[in-house]
Formats: sequence, structure tokens, C-alpha cells
Amino acid sequence: MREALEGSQAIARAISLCKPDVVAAYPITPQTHIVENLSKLVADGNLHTEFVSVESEFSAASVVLGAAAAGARAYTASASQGILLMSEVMYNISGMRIPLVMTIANRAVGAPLNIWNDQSDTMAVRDAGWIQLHCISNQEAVDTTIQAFRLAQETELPVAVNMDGFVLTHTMEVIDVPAQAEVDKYLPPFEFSRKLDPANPVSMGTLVDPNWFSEVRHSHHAAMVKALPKIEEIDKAFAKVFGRASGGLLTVEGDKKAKVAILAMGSVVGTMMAGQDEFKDEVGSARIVKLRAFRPFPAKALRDALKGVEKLVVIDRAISPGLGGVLGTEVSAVLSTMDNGPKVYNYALGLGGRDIQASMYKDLLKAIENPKAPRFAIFDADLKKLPPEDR
Amino acid sequence: MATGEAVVQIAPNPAIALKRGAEALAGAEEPEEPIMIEYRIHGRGGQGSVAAAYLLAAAAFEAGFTCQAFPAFGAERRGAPVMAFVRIDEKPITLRSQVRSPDFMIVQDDTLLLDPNLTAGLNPEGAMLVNSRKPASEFKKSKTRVIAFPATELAVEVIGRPIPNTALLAAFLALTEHVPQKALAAALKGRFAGPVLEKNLELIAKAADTVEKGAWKEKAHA
Amino acid sequence: MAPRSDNSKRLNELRMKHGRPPAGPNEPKAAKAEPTLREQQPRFRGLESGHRACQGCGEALAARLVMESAGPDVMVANATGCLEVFSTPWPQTAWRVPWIHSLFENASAVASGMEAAMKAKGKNTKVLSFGGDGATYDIGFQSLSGMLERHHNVLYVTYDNEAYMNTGIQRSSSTPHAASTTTSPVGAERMGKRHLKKDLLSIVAAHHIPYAASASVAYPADLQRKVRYAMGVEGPTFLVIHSPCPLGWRHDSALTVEIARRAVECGLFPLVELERGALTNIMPIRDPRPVAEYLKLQGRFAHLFKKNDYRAAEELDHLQALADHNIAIYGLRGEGTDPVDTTGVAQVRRGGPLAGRN
Amino acid sequence: MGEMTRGQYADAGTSLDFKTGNWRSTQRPVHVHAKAPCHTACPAGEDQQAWFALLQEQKVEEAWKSLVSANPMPGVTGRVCPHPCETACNRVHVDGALAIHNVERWLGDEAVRLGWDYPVAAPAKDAKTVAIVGAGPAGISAAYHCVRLGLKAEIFEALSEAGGLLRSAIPPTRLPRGPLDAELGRILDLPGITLNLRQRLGRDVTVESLKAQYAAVLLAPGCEKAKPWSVQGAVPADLHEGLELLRDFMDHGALPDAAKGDVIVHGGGNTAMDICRIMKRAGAKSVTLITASGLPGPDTAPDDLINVVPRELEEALEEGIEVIDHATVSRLIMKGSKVTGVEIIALKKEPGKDGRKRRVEFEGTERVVSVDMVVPCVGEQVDPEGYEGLLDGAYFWPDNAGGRVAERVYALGDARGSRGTVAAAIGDGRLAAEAAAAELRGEDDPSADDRSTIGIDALNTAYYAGASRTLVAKLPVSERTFEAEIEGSISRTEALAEAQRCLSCGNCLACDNCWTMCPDNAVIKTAELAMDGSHYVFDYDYCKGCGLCTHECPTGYIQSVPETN
Repeated sequence: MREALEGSQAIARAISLCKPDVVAAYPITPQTHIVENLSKLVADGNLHTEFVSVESEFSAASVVLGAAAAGARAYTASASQGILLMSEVMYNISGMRIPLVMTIANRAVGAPLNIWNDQSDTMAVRDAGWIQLHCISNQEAVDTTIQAFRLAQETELPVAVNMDGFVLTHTMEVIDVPAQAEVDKYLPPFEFSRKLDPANPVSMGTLVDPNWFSEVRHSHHAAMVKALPKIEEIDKAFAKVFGRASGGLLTVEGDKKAKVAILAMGSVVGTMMAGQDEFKDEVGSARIVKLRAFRPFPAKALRDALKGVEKLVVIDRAISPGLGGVLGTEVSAVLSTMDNGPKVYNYALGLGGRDIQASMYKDLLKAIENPKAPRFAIFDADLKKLPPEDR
Repeated sequence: MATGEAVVQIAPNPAIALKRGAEALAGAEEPEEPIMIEYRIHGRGGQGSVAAAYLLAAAAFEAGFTCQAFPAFGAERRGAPVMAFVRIDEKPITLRSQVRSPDFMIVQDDTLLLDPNLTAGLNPEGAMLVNSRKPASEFKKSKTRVIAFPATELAVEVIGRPIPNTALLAAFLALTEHVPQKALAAALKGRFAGPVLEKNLELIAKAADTVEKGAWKEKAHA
Repeated sequence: MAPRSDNSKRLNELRMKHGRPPAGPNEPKAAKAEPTLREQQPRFRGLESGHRACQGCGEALAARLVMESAGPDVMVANATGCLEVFSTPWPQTAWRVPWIHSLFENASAVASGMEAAMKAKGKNTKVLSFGGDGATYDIGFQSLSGMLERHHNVLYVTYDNEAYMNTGIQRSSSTPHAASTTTSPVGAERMGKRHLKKDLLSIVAAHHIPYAASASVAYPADLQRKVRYAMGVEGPTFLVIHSPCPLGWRHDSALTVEIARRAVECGLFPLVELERGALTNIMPIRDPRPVAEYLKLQGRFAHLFKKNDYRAAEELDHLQALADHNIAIYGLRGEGTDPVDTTGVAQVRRGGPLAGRN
Repeated sequence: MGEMTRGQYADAGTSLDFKTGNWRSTQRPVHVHAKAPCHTACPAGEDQQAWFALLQEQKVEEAWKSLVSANPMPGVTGRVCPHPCETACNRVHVDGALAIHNVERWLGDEAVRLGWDYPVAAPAKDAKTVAIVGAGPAGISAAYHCVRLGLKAEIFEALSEAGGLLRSAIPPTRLPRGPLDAELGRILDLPGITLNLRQRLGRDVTVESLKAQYAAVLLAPGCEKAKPWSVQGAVPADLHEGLELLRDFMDHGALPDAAKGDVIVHGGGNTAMDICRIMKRAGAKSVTLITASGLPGPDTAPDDLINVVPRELEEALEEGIEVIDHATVSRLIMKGSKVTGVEIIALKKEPGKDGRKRRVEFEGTERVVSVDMVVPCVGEQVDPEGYEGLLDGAYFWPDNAGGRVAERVYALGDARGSRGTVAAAIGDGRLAAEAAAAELRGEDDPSADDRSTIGIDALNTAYYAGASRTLVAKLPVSERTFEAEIEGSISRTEALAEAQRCLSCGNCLACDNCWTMCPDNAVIKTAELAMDGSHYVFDYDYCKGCGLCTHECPTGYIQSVPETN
């Protein structure tokens, strides 16, 4: 049913449709509205779940770890510092191959304190072993959340659904909220084969010595790699039931033949699409690669999507100081095995919530026309604002 | 909660004509791509500016449009200047940037206009509705149309609280006819209930009556 | 669904060997072998032999006693620490209950989640949470407080061996005053730990939880009574068990219980019970011992017995004063003989302990 | 090698694959049923701990049966024994020794009262017969043990009644005739025992004739003859030796007239104590015991302690007997051949040239006391008639436990120079019977019980406290007569309560401490429970040898021994 809903409210509704047994979350801007909406659903009797109002994100992650290990469908949400506080637990959840779902309302990481959107938080936990999916709209966030529960269950891996803080979480837009009956058809009840059960007791979280650790890591990596087709499969299955997909591992938007491409994750993709609509006459059209799966990283799909591209702008919403953009660096790495791969321009922008206008499309494409264009820059930084020695 | 059913079916929509031009209304053979309308609402924390944006978007949704509404996020507290943005269109809206050049502005507190930059980017063919007892001329700095309307007084009179947002929205929609009043009422029903809803419905009816209906229906001729 | 790893053959062998009861619902029932002597023990072996605790480990003893009284319809969230490491080196585990270890500081929160899951599923399986003093007094303090405040139906047991033993005897906030550890060593300028042992039980009790108590491995019957009582309480309960560490306290492995007993008898480790924050029971000390009798058995206090060092005498007096203070504030001095005072509760007779066990 | 499980889970209880038993590097716990000190100290060879264990289980008859497997006369020894078991009792270090003799006496009396059968069977018709000379405690015990071992016994007693010194030398205030007769009678009534009275060795029978007629000969004649006594060669004309006085008094109820005045008794045994008290009770003005030994006190060495039943000494002092210890009579002051006074000199033990301590007189400590009578009570010896060639001086000195002095000939009881108590005589009866039975079977002497004795240090006294010794009523001094038994008896309740005080030294209490306190779950128990601890099993596959069970075993039944792996 189509409704005008705030993003956070829509996510809460989606969670409710997935019937989690346990929800634990600690409020943090801009995730707060999700927690509030869930609390309200519980208070009104519209959601029957054990809602654990924890005292920190660290405990939120720990609670869902324990709950899922005990055989419950579990969900949490956080952002920014909260994700960093959770990070230790996140490694644990994935290391024990515990399936659960988390929404990350992406936000910058301090200091300085900054509550606005970028993707530094999710990038800080890129090696935590979670499946990380990015959404460009609240509709995608809703759909991906529902898919994430099935994905987690089938892969026995935790799934983080990323949605840009404020830009999506606080934006009201028209959402087609799936019907409960259809969600029930799509999403089987939660089952966890290794769950803690007195009838069949196992010990989880054992000590593994060096003789076995490489194999453990290999199996985790292999599970992530095997999740690539699973992500596509589950998205397709979703489309079958609900009539729309969320973009599998990645999709190519805009001019699919263009020799110039822009690759990005999250809501900025939409702005680039709008920018292309507005400015294609001026700077030409581009392939716009909407990357949905960041972990596992779809190397082959990326190379396929970028065949024939000469110049590629990778938009990063986070940086790794001293190296450059995170996504850009990773894209460059996977393109290194490609014959005649594109020249990669890695531009970070919109850090800490700086507004990205549709005209950015034009600005980016113009910038790379210059043969001396830098391969990495924080594109929207005005260096004049800095003392010379800090430029 | 919104009902999900478009309460009014209006096609072609007069509001869209704003940007399409008069031809569309006349039923031209090749109507242009529908063009998005952008709004910016200014106010102070506590006046319900974000709520007004959500209401406007919800009303548009009730009228069958796609919509987008979001605040300019900040750590502002009660009393501080805030703004919120609304986009209305007939096709999905992918643009996520803040509205820098609104077609229309609603200003909930006339003191905000002491800042000359407040109206920066406002479409000269658009218009601005100001909540004020002062005459509109006080705020008219350019050719852009301005109407002043004492929404706070009306709100105090009808609902007993100095929250001007719904009165302003009603007056605004009466002026622009972008979305029918019935859609606004439906949006209010999705947000309020009981006496609050009743009072607000009374308020928007009165507010709509205080302005000249359809005055901003047409594009301004700069 | 992803299958469990397919080493079922080996697991089946183990089951045949150790007589593990028929496992998963999908697994074929193993032929019923004659139960071994071990399997016929009239108690629940929640913590099985073959764990790798040091000789004379107080924590292993305490955990074994707790599991006997609590199991088998329980599940455990265990913080990082000796107990976790010595019990579960993959592919083996000494536990016979569902058990999970996540991190050092989150056992309470993991237990909260498990409990929430049980609630959501309408099951009565009681959730236990285990941690050492490091995991409880220090790094896991916040998640413990959160768990208590949210009133989860969890029994938290802290095995208090008064230092970070897993990493090699570093001081914790539970380390007693003047004890020597590798991070509170004795030297020309220092007489061991400069600060006092944190009174965690009072802090826990201040959450006004239904039941909080201290116990000691020296008094198994009392310990197990407290576990059973806590198991019957709906809501958060807390037990701190004094668990000597032969390695870290530097004493003979045979003296684990002796030292624990003296700790109680001198007043340095009072055995008390608090309900909703109010003191409801204590174990009276029949004949309080001087603290020196407790301290002198342990290498970590050896510096207090150095001759001709005024600081040694001073610290010894300080510890005696702390013990006396405990005796005073909890009213530990018994009046005459009491069948459940420190001496009475330990009494044995032919065929079992006087006070009854299990 | 297995496969890595997903999420690295492990299956319950698989740690059993990891045998921690090989961590034992220095010690392993073992069950050692060491001797309780009471058992070690008991001259009769009773295992008090064993029968107390049965009493702790309320198994009273079984307890008595266990007791009489060593000592068939608990009603007697419970009255007359100086109970070295109580002196040795480890509970002394906790809150006072167990009242073993009181419980023993109660058990003996219960057996008589309830007519419990001795745990012996009638010997086979063709069983060999052993001749026993003397129907005192040693002989009676020997006869009983012969029957117990399947032999017949034929006793030859010189007097007209059985009982030996029990009857002739122990006053009824200590050993009333009722219990004595009952217990003796029950033994003598056992099938396979024949008693021949008025058969004196040397006169009616000889060792050789007995040896020819019987499978073995057990000599238990006791010491009937007083040791010669003189002071520097002086012997008063009217000398009355202690044992003789005692016998006369018990036979005729009269003492010499001089016994009305000031009396000095010289000696230090139970006979001396008995005669002191009888004379005092009979109206002596004063009775003073001069003894070379020491009185009980914190500094008194065990080998220096006066060899009397402690309670007898206590009662004697209550009754006004004076004791001068560490002293001897150095001179008799005579008026003609009649003694009028004695010179007393202090003694002290000093090491001699050979390193052994001997008593030395201290010059300058002499004092003279005027007396009407001096009664030497320095001991008795075997009447040598008929034992020519077997005695070594005044006594038999066999060099083995069984008392073998010649082929198939054994000496037992007081006649052995090293004995001196009823309990020892009873013990000898058992040892001699066992040795003789072995010899008849062509076997070596039964090997002695060489288990170690468990001391207080091996016990964990934390598990015992707060049960004081049962107090037993005694006749007040004013009510003491020549007949009435002075010490009272105890009730069943008191006896069973006292039994609960037994620490069970060296023997498992089945208290579950080891089972409860093993951190490694390496103590398991069998489904069948036993009271002797045989149901506890060390699982050496997992025992790490920490020693905790050893330390926490209350009784010392678990001991750590060096690991031999």
C-alpha cells in the first residue's frame, strides 16, 4: 500500500512486517526516529517483540547477538559513534556466523562532532565481516530490509542495511509498504541451525588456535563470496512477489553505453541521476553505476558494468586519511585486473552532511575533462577556508 | 496515517501548469514533461515548520502526486531559525539536495525576514506567504509576489495555541491551488485525531477563506 | 537452511563414547550403550572433566558447583576470561548446556538478548551469565548495570579471583588492597595495590534487584543453596563467588578451599545476602581469625610479612581494619554456635555434610 | 582430524577427549585406610574407629560385633582399662577426646542385656584343641579367639573360679561382679570351650603333657608372685605386699591393724592405686603414694606418666590420697623390725652414659616421714613353678607378637614381661590364638598390621567442631563404698551422640567433600554407596593432582602420594 512516510517510520513498519522476536537499540541521531517508531509500534500493540532498551550500542549489538544465538529473529539499528562502539561485537557476530539484521543510518564519525550524513561509520566496519548493502531511497531501504532478514538467514551472516542519515531517514516520501501476507510468503520463519538449545547443547564462541584460524577465516570469506549470487537471487525473488527489485549487487542507470561513468552508493546516486536529467545537454550523459552491495564486493559485476568505460568517477562519502577514498580505492583494486579498464577519479564529497546539489553531476564531469584532474580529492572542500599550512 | 487512496483525482493538475506553461492547461498536443515544484518553509523551532513540510507532502500524496519533504537538519533548539523543504512531482523524485531555489516560500515568522538572505534563490515567478499582521508590502523586496496573513492570531483564535503552520498551509494552498484543501484535510487526518483534528480542520477552513482563492495559480509574469 | 558442519561421524563416535544423550531432532538415535560410571553420577555435570583449568582452580570448582545446582535447563553467556578459555578450546567444550562466549565486556548484554529470545519464544530456560572479576567489576560493569536495571530474568555469577588471571595476574578493581600483581607490584615505593577492593555487591544491590549474594567455594552447600534460590527468582539475580587462584595468589593448589575459608573467617570476604537492596542474611563467623592467617598462605601478600618493615606492619593493620569493618557493618560476629555459621555449615558427619547438600 | 564447524561451535561434553590426567606431575590422591590412633594405642587391638563408624550409622549390634572381633570383654575393659585410646584420640586437639571407654562399657552391657550372640560359630567336631593355662583375661580371650578361628579350647585354671586378677585384684567399685560374671560366663558358654578348674600347672598338668595331648599350649598364668622388695636390704617383719593385701581384703574384707594409721604405698600402678583407695576407705589416717613416675600435667612426658587409669587417679585424689611423684623410698626407719618412718628422696630422669634416661636420686632432697605401715606395690612376677626352661628371669620374653616361646607353646598376658593391663592380656589372647592357628596350618605368624597411624595434622579439623565430651556421673566421695561402682553408665542416646563425635581418623566418612570439591570432576562415585569410602573413585584420566581433595578430606583417608607415571 502506498503511503507518504518518513524514512525512519517506513523502516519501523518494514521491521514490524518481518516480525522480529527481539529488537534492541540505543538512540543516536539520525537513527533515533527508527527506535522511536518501533517503540511506539510496541506500545500501541502493533508489534509483538521483546524490545530491549539497552544502555549503549555496545549492548544493543550484544543483545541481538545473544538473542539470535538463542534462536530469535533479532534486529538493531545505529549510526556513527554507535557503530564504532558496536564494532567489537560486530566482528563477533559475523565470526560466529550469527544471522541478524541492522540498519545503519549513515552519519559522519567525530571528532569534530558532526551529526550529519556521510558513510564513514559503515566504512569503519567494512572488515567486520558483515554483508553491507546500500540504498538510494526509502523504498529501497524498506525492501532491502525485508530482503536482509532472508539473506541473513540463508547465508548465516549478519546484514547491515545502510541508508543515509537524515537524507533518507528524515525524509518523507511515498513508499509502497508491502502487505503482511506477502511478506509472510516471502520471508520464512526464523530458524537457526546452531541455536542455543538445552535439548541439543552446543558451545559457541570457542577458542581457536593457529592450526585452525586460517581455515576459519577462509570459510568466512568463502561464505561472503557465496553470498554474492544469493543477494541477487533474493532480490529477484523479492521482485517476483512484490513487483520491484532493489538492484541486486549493482545496477547501471543513465546512459548504459556512455564512456564516462559515475559510481556511487546511497542517496547521492539519485541526485546524480537527477543531475544527469538536468545537465546531460551541457556535459553529456554518463553511465551511473548504483552499487548496492559493498560487502561482499561484487568485483566481477563491477568489471562487467564498466566495460568500455574510459573515465570513471567514484564518489566516496568517506575517506581513509592518508590514502584517499575507501570505495574508490577498492574499485581501483578490482579494476586492476581489467583490460583497458577506465581511468579512475576518486572524489569524496558530501562529507559530514554537506549538501550535494544536482549540479555536482556537471561539476564532476567537467572536472575530469581536465587532463591534470587529480585522481583523488575531497571534491567540495574549499581549501581557502584552511590556513595555508593545513591545505 | 495517510489513507493511501488519492482523495482527489485532478488531471491535468492546474498546479503543474505553473511550470508547464499555459499550453498544458489549454490541452496542448505535446505537453512538456511535468516539472517538479520546490518549496521552502522557514520558521522557528517549535512552530511546526517540519510538520508543515510533511503535511504539505502528505497532502500532495493524497492528491496523487509523488512528494518529498525533509528538514534542514541541525542541532537547533526551540526558537532557533529552521527550514524544511518539499518537492512535489508526478514521477519519482531522485534528487536529494536541499532546495536552494524554491518556487514558493512559506515564512512562519516575519522576524526571519530581517535577514535579507532568507529569500535568496526564490523563483521570481514564484511567491512567498508570510505569517504577519503587517502588510505584505513590508516584506516585498523584489517583484516576487508576497502575501501576508496573520496565521498565528487565527490559530490562537481557533485552536487556542500560537501554532501557525496549518493555517498558513491552508491559506497557501488556497492561493496556489497546487493541492486541493480536501487533500490537506486528509493529510491532517493522517496526523491528528480527536479535538486537535477537529480544531485544525476548522482552522484550515477559516484560513482558506481569508485569502483570494487561486491568486497564485498562474505563473507570475515578471 | 545451512547444515551443521558434516563431521557427524566423529561426533557420533564421541557420543557413543561419552554417552551424550540423543542429540538433535534430525540425528539418528545412537544405540544405547551401558552408561558409564561417570554418567551415573547423581548430579548434573554441567561443567565436564577435561577442561584445562590450572590444578586446584577455584573458579573451575565454583563453576562446577553452580552448574550442578542450576542445570540442565539453562543457557550460559560467558565473558572472556580463564573460565571461557579453559573450558572451550575448539573442537572441545566442557559444557553440557548451551553456552556462548562473545566478548570480555558484554556477557550481561548477550545474556539479556538470550533472555529476551526465551521470552519471545515463550520458553522458561533460565539464562545464566558468567564473568570473572575483570569482566564484571571493570570492563563489563556497564552492561551488567544495564542488564540489572532492565530486570532481565538472568542469574549473573561472577567468579571473583581478584585480578586479571587470564592475561597473567594484572590488578583489577576487585584486587584487594596491598595485594601484589604484575601491575601493582611491590617495590621500594609500593606495597602492592594502593586502592581498595571495589564493593561491587553493594553497587549491584543498589539496583534493588530481587537477590544479590556473595558465596565462597569454601562453603559449597551455602553456595549451592544460593544458586538454587536465585534460580527460583524471576528477575535479575547476582552472585559473587570468591574463587582462589593458586597461580595468581601464589599458593599451593591444595589450599584453594582452605584459603577461601580463611578469607570468610577473617571477615575480608563476608558472605551476605541482599534482597531488593536490603541485607537479609549473613553467614556469622563463629571464631573470627586474624587476617594474617588468611594472608600468610598467599605469595601475593608475602611482602606484608617482611620483618623490620614498618610499611608491612601498617598494611597488615590496614587489612585487619578492613576486615573488622566488614564484621562490624554486616554484623558478622556470631553469637555462640549456630548450625549455619562459618563453622556450623562446614560440619560433616558420616554419610554427608551436616547442613545437607543438594 | 575433524572438520572446522561453522561458527566454530563445539559439541557438549567433548572435553572428555582431553585427558588432563597426564598433568599430574608430582602427586596423585589415593585412598589410604590408615590406622586411627585409638586403634594403634589399643593393647587389645580393638579398632575403635571401625565400631564407632557403625554406631554413627545407628548399627549398635554390628558395632558390638565389630568390637568383640578383637575384644570379647568390652564390659570389663570398658571399666578397668586405662584407655590409652582416649589419650591418643585426635579429638583431644579439637574439643576433648571421645569417651571411648564409656561407650565400650555401654556396648558390652547392652550385649549382655539383649543377649547378642558372639560372632563365632561352633568349631567342627574334628577341630583341633588348644590347651590354655590360666582363666584370666588373657586365657579367656585366647579361648574365645581359638573358637573364632575354628579351634577348640580347653582351659586349665588353678583356682576354683575363672577370672584371674579380674576377680582377685580389681575391687568391685571398679569392676562389679555382675558384669564380670555375665561376660565371662557368656564366653565360657561358647561351644568348643572347656574349663577345667583347680588344675594347677606343675602340680596337675605340665607343659610337656599338655603339649603331647593338645595341638598347642597357650600359657597365661599371670603374675602371681610379688616382686621382692627391700630398701637397702631392710625388710620390715610385718611387710604386706600390695597385691597380697588386695587379695586378702577382697577375700576376707579385712586389713591389718597398722592400716588404720599413716600408710605409705610405694609403687605406681593400678594395684597401688586400688590399695591406696581401699585403705583410705577402710579408715587409714593418711595414705601417701610414693611414685617414681610423674603426675599428669602439661609438661609430663608420656613415658614418665604414672601408669594408672587416669580416672582412678583423679578419683583417688578426690578421696584424699596424697601422691608424691618423682620420688622413691630411700631408707626405712625401723624400731626393731617394725617400720616407723621412711626417708623419701626426689628422683629425676637424667640421660646416662649410654644415652638412655634413667632415674637418679638427688642428694639433699631427703626427708623423713613417720608412718605406721609401708606397702610396697612394685609389681609381680610369674610363679616359676612348672615353667622351667621357658622363663627368662621373672617373665616370658617372646620376641614375636604371637608370644611363641617354644614349638606350639605360647606365652601371653601379664606373664609376658612387657605387658601390664587387662587390655594387653586380651590382645595377647587374640595374637596367641592367631599365631597358634597359623602354626597349626603350617603358616608363618600372621603379619602385623604395619599401616601408619594418622595424626591430627593429616585431618582437616575445619569440618569438626562444637561437640563436647559426654559427661558421666560418678558417685560422690561421701557415698563411695567397697562395693558400689563409682563410675556411672551412659544412655543409648548419650552413647550414640558420643559416637557422632568420632573423627573417623583415616577412614572415609562418606561426607562427599572430595566428590563435591574436585574442580575437575575427577572424583566420581559408584551407584552403590558404601560407608567405608569404597564408592569414591578417582578418575585418573582427569585428575590433575592438585591435592585439594587430600587437604579437604576431614579424615585423612585421602592422601597424596608421589606420582609414579
